[in-house]
Amino acid sequence: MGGFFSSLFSGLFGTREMRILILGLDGAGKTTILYRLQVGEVVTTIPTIGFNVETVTYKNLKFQVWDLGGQTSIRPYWRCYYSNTDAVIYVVDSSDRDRMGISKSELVAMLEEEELKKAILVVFANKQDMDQAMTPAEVANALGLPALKDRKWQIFKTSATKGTGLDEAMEWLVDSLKTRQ
Amino acid sequence: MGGFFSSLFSGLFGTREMRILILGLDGAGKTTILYRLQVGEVVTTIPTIGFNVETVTYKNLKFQVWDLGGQTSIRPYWRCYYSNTDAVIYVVDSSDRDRMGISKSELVAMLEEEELKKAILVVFANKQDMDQAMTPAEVANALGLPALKDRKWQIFKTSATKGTGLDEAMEWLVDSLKTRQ
Amino acid sequence: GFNSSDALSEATETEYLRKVLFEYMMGRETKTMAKVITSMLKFPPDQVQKVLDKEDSKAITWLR
Amino acid sequence: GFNSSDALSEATETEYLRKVLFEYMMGRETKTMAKVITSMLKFPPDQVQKVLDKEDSKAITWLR
Ligand SMILES: Nc1nc2c(ncn2[C@@H]2O[C@H](COP(=O)(O)OP(=O)(O)OP(=O)(O)O)[C@@H](O)[C@H]2O)c(=O)[nH]1
Ligand SMILES: Nc1nc2c(ncn2[C@@H]2O[C@H](COP(=O)(O)OP(=O)(O)OP(=O)(O)O)[C@@H](O)[C@H]2O)c(=O)[nH]1
Ligand SMILES: [Mg+2]
Ligand SMILES: [Mg+2]
Repeated sequence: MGGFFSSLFSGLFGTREMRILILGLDGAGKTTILYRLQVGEVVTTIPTIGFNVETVTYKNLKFQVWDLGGQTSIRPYWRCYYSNTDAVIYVVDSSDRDRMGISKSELVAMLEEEELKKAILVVFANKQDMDQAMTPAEVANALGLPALKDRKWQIFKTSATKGTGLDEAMEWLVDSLKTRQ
Repeated sequence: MGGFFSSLFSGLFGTREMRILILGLDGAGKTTILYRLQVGEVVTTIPTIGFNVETVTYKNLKFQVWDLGGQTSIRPYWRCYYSNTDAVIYVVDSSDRDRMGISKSELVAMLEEEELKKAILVVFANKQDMDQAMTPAEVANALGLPALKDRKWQIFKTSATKGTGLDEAMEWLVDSLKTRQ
Repeated sequence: GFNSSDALSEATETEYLRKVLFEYMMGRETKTMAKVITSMLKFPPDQVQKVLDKEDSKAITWLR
Repeated sequence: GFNSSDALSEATETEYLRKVLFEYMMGRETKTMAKVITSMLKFPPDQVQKVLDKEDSKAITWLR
């Protein structure tokens, strides 16, 4: 009966859009990634003071994707957006070794939030095209990912400007969302 | 026919409440006056950062009375409240000789606003109980009232704390509102 | 304005904004409150217009 | 927060608030925007609750 009513419900209202947040420090490449995913192109960005929200369709799944500004003074408000979030894309500038520690603390604080308990985590080790870029394994260690408990997560190497690695990451995300209990 | 429909309209919706603003510098006695008018008592006030709005019934007329905070930094926002205003009660601390000039400039700026073109003006020369209080005639001159053009106005001496002068002033206001073209 | 450097008047403005916003969010006299909010935060003119138009369209829905 | 003395981050916060308020006033994702607004302006907890309850009651009206 539950199954009947729930399929009636999704028939009437359409499948619920998945809600995805793109988070990470300022300059990590979040906005570049959002529009890569949506229109398949590199757009010129300015620092996001606020947010961008777009509908992205991928493999017949509809996502409402929120790209939140990452500057220090507005990071405290990320938490206002957590409710009903299915997945977080956490973007790291792999060449920004100095701020890897800050990136880790923001990630840790985020994952402690009750509202994100069931959210899937995909880390984009971005800017892999740069010479000084840390490898995905190095980034994973710097962020403390191997120590995560009760969290479905994966890391991918990406270059938002070159467009590499994004497909692979999104494919994993879609599969993970589909096979979620 | 117009008469029939308009009386049907006011029958259905009740007579429109008159909208009155109480304006004047900080500390002039605006909030004290509002609650004198509404509940007939002297209340303890703190500086109004924001506004108070109350429904006051006087001689079968219903007024929506807005008392706006008068501190320097929030005075620029008085103008946001002007639309559809029937009358302004402008309150002056008659003992505050030093700021009579500022009180005048705020009044002049207010009266220049298009949205208040048809509003009736009642000036309360308040705090008449104080020794140093200027007389109503002195206040009127200091505010430049005699020079006003195309404005229905009157000044009354009041003491909001003693409760003197308010009835007379409100009576004039009600009559003026009723006999407006 | 909000760029004022006087700390005291800035605290007053923030408290005033909070009060007006609360009234707006609770649905009271929203058009007047919208004017104060957009004025305090120096919204660009085109955004002010959009916000006020939106308020007017809300009012019409009520009358229907 | 809004009491920060750093002028640069204050300008950023004001711009952010303006953006979020505009979205709120245009009726977009109002519950999320309400959380940001009440958080930025440090509304007292009881007022935050009232604002969020109001948002929930709006949502219920839509579903009817
Ligand atoms: N070399 C390189 N540059 C990139 C890459 N991704 C983004 N960028 C550049 O990094 C800069 C910042 O990118 P944004 O997308 O604006 O960064 P953001 O994370 O949205 O930053 P905030 O909005 O401030 O939080 C831009 O100049 C991008 O072109 C990448 O993979 N490689
Ligand atoms: N002596 C005397 N004191 C008065 C009179 N009217 C008001 N006061 C006092 O003046 C002080 C300021 O009065 P309020 O009514 O708070 O002034 P306000 O105009 O509302 O001031 P803001 O809210 O800051 O704009 C209070 O202490 C009042 O009791 C009066 O007629 N005589
Ligand atoms: Mg951005
Ligand atoms: Mg007052």
